[in-house]
Amino acid sequence: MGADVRLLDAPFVAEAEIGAFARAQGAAGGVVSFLGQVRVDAGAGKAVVEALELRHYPPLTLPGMRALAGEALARWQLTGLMILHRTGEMLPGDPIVLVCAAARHRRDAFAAADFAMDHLKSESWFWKREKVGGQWRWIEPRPEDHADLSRWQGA
Amino acid sequence: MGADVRLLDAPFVAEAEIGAFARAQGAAGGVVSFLGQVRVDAGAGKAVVEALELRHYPPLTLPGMRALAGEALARWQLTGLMILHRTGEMLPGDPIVLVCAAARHRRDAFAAADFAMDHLKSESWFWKREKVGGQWRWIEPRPEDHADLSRWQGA
Amino acid sequence: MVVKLVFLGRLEDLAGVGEMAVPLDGGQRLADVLAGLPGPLADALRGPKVKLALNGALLSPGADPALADGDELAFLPPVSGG
Amino acid sequence: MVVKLVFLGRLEDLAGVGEMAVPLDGGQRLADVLAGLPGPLADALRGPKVKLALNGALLSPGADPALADGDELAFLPPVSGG
Repeated sequence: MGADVRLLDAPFVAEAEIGAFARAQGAAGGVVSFLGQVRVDAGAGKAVVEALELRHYPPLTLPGMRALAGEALARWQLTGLMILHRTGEMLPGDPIVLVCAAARHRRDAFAAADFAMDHLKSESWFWKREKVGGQWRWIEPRPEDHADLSRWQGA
Repeated sequence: MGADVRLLDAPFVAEAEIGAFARAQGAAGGVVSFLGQVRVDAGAGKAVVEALELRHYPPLTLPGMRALAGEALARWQLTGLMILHRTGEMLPGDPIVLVCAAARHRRDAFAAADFAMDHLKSESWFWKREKVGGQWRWIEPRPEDHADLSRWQGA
Repeated sequence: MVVKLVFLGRLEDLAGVGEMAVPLDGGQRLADVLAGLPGPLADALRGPKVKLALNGALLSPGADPALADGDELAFLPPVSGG
Repeated sequence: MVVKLVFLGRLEDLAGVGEMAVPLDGGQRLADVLAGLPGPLADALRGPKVKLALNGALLSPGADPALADGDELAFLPPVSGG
């Protein structure tokens, strides 16, 4: 079973993608999906983000996502796996990332989706900038992302 | 924030529910959903299930689901929670259960959806029977369900 | 007076019906109702894994409440989950 | 010969461009290319957290490969993740 891994430079409709994925998973009891979207409001004490941009480096980004999918498929018993990721400029409410994992046993589907998100968030080849007050600024990696990643090491 | 908890006696369109839920979650960075559907094929060495029926006891079932939602809301920082569950007779491919949890931090959303599913699977007031070879038979609780549940005790 | 018995899951197959109205003189308790049912059904309803709810509220194991007209007694075998 | 430099993330702001074509006589190595760039940019590109890829393949830290015509050298600061 191969994974459906796509890097998208235009908006996608997450619910349609989830629906098509779930319909194709006749053998699976459970489908776990994670949808990350650009936040509409700001966090407490934070400025409103007007736009988000994700840059990538084509020779590394999609191959890296495919390798991650392969690792998840090798690690858990899945009947299907989909990883979609936006690049380019996005507006509040736009989907950024969608991971869907289907498995006979829901524990596998939960773990694979969680694993894929932790690795996408901390190891994938994306550079992110936010537009706040009309000014773009680059986002630094967050320490939590690396803490999330360490959950999977040696397991 | 209240949860959207529904017991449905007719088929529902999971992708439309996920889409509506996600659109309402402007403040959330992440939406985790779990969709459980009636399997289309049988497991290895198992007979094909022609239909699935879930019976419930109205004075307990929906109140129990609402209490579970309240517990998840108290335990994690969520911006939204939805628990939909079918009752009655379902065919292969039909959605049975849909849990969606939205949170600023995806770890909360993953944990809440996982927690809700473990409890729905083992503690909720549903009695399940399957039609195999034209004959209905009641499904006994699975030992794994209770093992799954013990993950949350004392945590 | 009349009390309603509700049988869930496989207990419904055993009872042959999902619900049963039981006429009583008054003053009876749960144990009296069970004693008036066919033996195999009564035995199953007394099973250690069967939980009981009176008017939608779960009873403690071994409870033998007095019954009133219109009461609903539900017999709940182990759930198979969602 | 010409090599293409690609600057990702904040390195693009520092360079003022996302890509730069650098004409070379031939025979040069990575270190020679860096030496020919403006000081602040060269310093940033030599930063310990900046990874390098030559024609899409990551280089080991400290590598100083010889360059050939048409090579693409990408400078990759720490990722901010997906």
